[in-house]
Amino acid sequence: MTVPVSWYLLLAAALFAIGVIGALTRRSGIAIFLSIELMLNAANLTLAAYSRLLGDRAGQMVVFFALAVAAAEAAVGLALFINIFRLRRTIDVNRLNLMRW
Amino acid sequence: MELAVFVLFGLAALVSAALVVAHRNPVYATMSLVVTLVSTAVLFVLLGSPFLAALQILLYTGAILVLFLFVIMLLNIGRERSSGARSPAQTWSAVILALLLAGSLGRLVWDAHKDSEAPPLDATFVSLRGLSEQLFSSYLLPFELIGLLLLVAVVAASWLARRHEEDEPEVAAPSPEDRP
Amino acid sequence: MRPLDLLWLIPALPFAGAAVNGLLLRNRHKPLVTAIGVGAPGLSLVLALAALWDYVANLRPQPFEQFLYAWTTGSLAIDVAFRVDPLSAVMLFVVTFVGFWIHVYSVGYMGHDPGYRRFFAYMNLFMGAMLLLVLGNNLLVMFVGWEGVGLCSYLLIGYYFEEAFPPFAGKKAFVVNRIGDFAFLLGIFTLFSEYGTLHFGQLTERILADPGAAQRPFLLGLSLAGFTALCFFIGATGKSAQIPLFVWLPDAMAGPTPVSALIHAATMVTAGVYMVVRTNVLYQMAPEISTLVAVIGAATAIVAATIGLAQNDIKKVLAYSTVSQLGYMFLAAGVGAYVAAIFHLATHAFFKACLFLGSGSVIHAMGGEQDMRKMGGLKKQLPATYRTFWISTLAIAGIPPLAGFFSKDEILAGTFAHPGALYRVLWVVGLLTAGLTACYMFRAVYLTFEGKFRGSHEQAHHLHESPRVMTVPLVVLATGAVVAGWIGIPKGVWETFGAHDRNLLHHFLSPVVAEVHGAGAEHGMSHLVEWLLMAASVAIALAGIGIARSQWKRRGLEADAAFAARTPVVQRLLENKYWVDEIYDRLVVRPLAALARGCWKIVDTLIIDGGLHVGAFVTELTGDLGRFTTTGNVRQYALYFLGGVVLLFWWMVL
Amino acid sequence: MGGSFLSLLLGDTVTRLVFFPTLAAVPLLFMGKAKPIAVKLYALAVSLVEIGLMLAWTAAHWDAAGLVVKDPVLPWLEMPSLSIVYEVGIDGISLPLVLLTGLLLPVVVLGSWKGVDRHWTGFTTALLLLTTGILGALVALDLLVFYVFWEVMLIPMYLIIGIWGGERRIYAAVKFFLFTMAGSLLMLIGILWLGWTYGRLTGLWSFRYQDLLRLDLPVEQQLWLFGAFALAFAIKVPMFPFHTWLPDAHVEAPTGGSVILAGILLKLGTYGFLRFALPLFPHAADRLAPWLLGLAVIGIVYGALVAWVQPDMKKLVAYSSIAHLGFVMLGILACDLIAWQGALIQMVNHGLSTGALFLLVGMLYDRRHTKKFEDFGGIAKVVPWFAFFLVFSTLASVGLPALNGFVGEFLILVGAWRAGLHLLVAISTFGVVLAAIYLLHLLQKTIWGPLTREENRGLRDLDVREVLALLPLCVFMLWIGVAPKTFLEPSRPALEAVLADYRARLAQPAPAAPGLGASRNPAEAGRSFLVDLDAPDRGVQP
Repeated sequence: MTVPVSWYLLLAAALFAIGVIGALTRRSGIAIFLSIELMLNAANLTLAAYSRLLGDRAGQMVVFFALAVAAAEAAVGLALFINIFRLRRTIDVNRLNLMRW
Repeated sequence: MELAVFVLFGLAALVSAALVVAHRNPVYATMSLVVTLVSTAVLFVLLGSPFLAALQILLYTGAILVLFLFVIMLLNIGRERSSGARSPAQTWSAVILALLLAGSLGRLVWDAHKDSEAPPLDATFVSLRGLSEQLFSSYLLPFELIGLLLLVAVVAASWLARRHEEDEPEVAAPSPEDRP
Repeated sequence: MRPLDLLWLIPALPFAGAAVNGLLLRNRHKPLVTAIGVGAPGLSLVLALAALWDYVANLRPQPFEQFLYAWTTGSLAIDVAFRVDPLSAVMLFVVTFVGFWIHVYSVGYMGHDPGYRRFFAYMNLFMGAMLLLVLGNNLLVMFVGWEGVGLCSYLLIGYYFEEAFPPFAGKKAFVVNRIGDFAFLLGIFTLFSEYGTLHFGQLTERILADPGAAQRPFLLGLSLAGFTALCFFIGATGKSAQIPLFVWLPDAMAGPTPVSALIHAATMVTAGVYMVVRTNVLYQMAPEISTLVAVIGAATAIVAATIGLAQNDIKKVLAYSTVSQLGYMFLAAGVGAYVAAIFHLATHAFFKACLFLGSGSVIHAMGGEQDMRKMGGLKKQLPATYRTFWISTLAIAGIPPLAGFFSKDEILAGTFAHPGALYRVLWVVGLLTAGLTACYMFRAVYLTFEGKFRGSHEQAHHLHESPRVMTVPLVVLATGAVVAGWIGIPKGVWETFGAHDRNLLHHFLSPVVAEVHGAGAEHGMSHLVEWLLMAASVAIALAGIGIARSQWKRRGLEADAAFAARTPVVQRLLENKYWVDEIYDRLVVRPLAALARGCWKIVDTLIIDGGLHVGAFVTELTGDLGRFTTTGNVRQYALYFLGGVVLLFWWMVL
Repeated sequence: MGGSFLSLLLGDTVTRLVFFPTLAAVPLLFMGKAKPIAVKLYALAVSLVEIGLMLAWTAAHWDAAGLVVKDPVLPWLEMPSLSIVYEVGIDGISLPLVLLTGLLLPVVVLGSWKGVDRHWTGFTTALLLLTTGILGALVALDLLVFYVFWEVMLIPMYLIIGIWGGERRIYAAVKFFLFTMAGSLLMLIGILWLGWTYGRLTGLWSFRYQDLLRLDLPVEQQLWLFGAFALAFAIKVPMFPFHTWLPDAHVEAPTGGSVILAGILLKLGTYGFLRFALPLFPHAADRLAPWLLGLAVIGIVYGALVAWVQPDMKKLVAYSSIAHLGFVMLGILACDLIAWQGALIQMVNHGLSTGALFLLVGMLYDRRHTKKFEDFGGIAKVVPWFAFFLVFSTLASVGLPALNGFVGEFLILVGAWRAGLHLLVAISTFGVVLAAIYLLHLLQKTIWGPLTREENRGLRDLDVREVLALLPLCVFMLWIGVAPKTFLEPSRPALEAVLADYRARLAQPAPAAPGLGASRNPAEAGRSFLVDLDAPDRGVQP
């Protein structure tokens, strides 16, 4: 039997929520970054599912671009982490709190 | 058949995603994310876009996550300290809000699409040829732009990651707690 | 071109002189300064005489008007224009004539002053403004002149600005005058809004055309005419130093003596009288205000005279005397004897200017000393000054046939003739004042010129008669003090001797007095009463002189001491000028200053700014509290973000 | 319509007058390294060119019967239901103030020559932008354009006070900014509301002055809107009790800033009442006039009293501004032609005499770096020309006849008295007495009397530059005082038209619901900007 597209959407929502939890509870910058990738992936899944549902390839195109952007984002983001780590010897976001009152 | 595949890889994605979030060792977390991404790639195939599935595996797991692993190892990041300032309020409110969000999203999706039927898969939709034709015609400009973005990102990343003489670490030596 | 066409040059020349002297020349051009400083009013005098001759010969009694340009147009149409009618003709003559001779005198008196050029610039400016005041054909031009002379008065009183007191006295004069001007302005506003014009001729016409309108109730329970008349009179009390605004004039003596002679005796201070006479139609329509004018005039006359009795500064004596004589003029105006008021104004200009200049000559000789207690016996060293001073004193005392007698007698006769018991009282007051005047003036003469010299040795050495340039004006003015009264010898005198009525001034000035039915008509008097009144005033003047002679001629200062010993209270009261300055200080100046400080410190700083600062503080506090949410913890921000997303999601989607 | 902004800028237009200073500020971007003297000379040249342009413009468009000149309307933001246009013009009401701005510009440059000791490029830029803001607000005929220029004025002035000011400059600058901003935001809401109402009635939002004038609003709405406008303007004027920013701003501002601030900026408030608040909301204005009149008269007396007890010359002059502008407000609110003429000329007068006073105080400050009375006294002998100009300007400020101050005060008071405001006029006239007290106090404490401080013995007298800065002001003070007709006549037709319109609208009761009013008599109203004579009726189908 075919799986209804709504199931994919539900699965994506669940993945997204897990990613949110990770992004909000982890303290390591890398771990937060990983969780964000997870959320991104969930969004991609949603897009692909709708593409399927609507029979329109536009969704796939967006996913394609999102993947490219994710690559760029990962590159710059990780570079930033390296820089921060050099300066502060940590990437614990609880300690990266210079910008407060 | 399709149902079995969906259940199998969907569960795998969920479990590994939970591991990504839960595991304190960044290397394991990253490896779990590999599992999630691969599972999702399978789902992409089910959704009729094998090209995306291939890209997902090649680009995401093959390039991006390897980059993550490199950085983790380069910086020698160990387990997250379980001691130190815990913030249960933050954790619990995050969990509750995230569940609320998931619930709401789910309900929205369910209400909208519980009876929606996807059209049967046809060859043109799946075909790589159609996809690439579209990509290089109507999506040409974004495609070029994304190339430019990647170039910029590469330049920026390499500049950022360069070791600058002037900004040496404030703290001369890493404190013992930061060690694994 | 007839001489009257050059009328505009009469004020313009002194203005030009002031500009050249004040702005273009330098101190080193002294001869040129003198030439311009004296030449400008001199030319004005010549032009004025020519214009007057032209007017009297050809136009009298029709007014002559010269339009210069429109100051404003539209619904408020005011022209800058001049008017010569009998009233301004008399004033024009007095101002230019006396003014010119005082300028001549100043050449000598101020000769060694470092501010010579500045002095002449101010004096010329004053002449111009005064002529504007006199010649203006509407209230606005008059007011421009009115304030202009006030300004010059301010500048000239404060002429010795490097000392502390003169600038202060100048300020006081200006401010007190301004209080009067405040009312004057209100009067102008009223007339304009009711009659739509400020032109003297039109105003008089329009008021006379509808007397009922002028007498309808207006403000403060007064009629329209009454309110306006009151306003103008308050204005006049400022300028002419009447109760309650007379306090500035004695202090104004801080200026150079020619200034006192010109501004504070002969011309400016009489502007109030001129104004009241100019607007006499209003006063005739408002008998209650006329009565007020008369009462204030009489009260000022006697109060100032009593103060004059106890002053030791020769210029202060003359200053109070001026106040007192101005009181006479207002008394005259108040009883409807407008011609008499102007008559006295003219004669007073001569003898008081002469007296001031004489005192200046004395001060000059004494090296700046003004205290009569340090003088005495000066008649030998200063014969010309003594003689002219003496003649003028006789004139002010009211001894016939000198000028003061005729004018003063006319005022007293006018007061006596006015029906009503109050006016008899005023007459008695006037008569008493005449006696007091004779008394304190002769006291001054005796203390200054008779007896022994009481000054220092150096001063005695320094004593000398003033140069010609100063004595000639004295002689000219003294001559005026003798003959000026003869133009107004009363009708009764002529008729008694069976002659034709030759009261020239009356015939000349009568067109100026508006004919209002049922008010201000001339009161007939029998010749006998007229002669008796004359006799009474001469008698009381002689009595005053007699008292002065018996007290001060030989004994000098001892008489003052004896008087002080006998009546210490009166002496202190008079010496301190009834403490009027002090009372004003306590009642007006200090409360006002306290109010001002209160406004600043309490309202501005405490209430308004304080309130603002409280508001600012609350804002800052809110911000301070709010910024604790900015912990710098990224995860926390993300949590807020998530909360926001969920809320938005619920609000917008579900 | 037609024409582009560029063609307006190059043509003989109002726009050129407004934007020339801004254009002239562009080269300053590249003059960062230039010597200060070069920048100063450049600023002077620009200001002279600007006044030259103004005079040429005025000469070209002069019309004795009343001057109303508009630039072609340019669309700024056009949407199906919204039109914001750039529309500027000059009539008899704005002309005097525009010319005053031009006159004061070179004076300010000369007056700041020594006082501004750093960042001349920045100062000149701020000054030129400020000029554009002021001129723009004076000529704007679209309320949003007006608002934009109104706010444009704010920032350069804020910078001038905040950068080149005295010790407490930050406090003063912030206070100035917040006060003005608080008022003007409410005004913005009012403007938007008007545009919206117009849009509801016609289907096309518009902020054009001439369109909005056609709105007939219920009294209730008028009251709110008038309140919003009046607050913005009253703060700018400033009227009691919104005045406390002014003394602080003046005391801290550099000389040039004070001159501009007192000379023109404050007039925007009174101008706003005359141009916008009264004509747009006649019924509300009439209803609230007694209150505002009360505040105006309180301002006259209060400003005078407080000025009297100030220990600082500049503060004295600042408080005197409050009193003088109280007169202007009295004149405007009296709603009488003579009073309006007086108010308009008094705006100019105040710019001249107070400007001169601020310059003079600044000149003393340049020499001695203090402006407290206790540091002076008896300097007339040392600096006679300074004393002359100080006395002259003070007397003009006192309202001595034959100088300018008298003309304005006289006309205002006569007009107000004619309008029946007897008590208020009496109190205000008493304010004239107080003016004499505090201004003569100023003279007394600075130049008269014995020399109290030895350090003042060597004080330099005014030099040529300073005399050149003061002379134009003094010439106009005398000229206006002696022959005011020349200065009053050009404005009369416009004022008459606005007043007639105001009275006509007041004579009709306010409607119960917003509506578009009856059209006006173009011949009558065309003497100001009350009707749109050139453009056809744009989309007015209810």
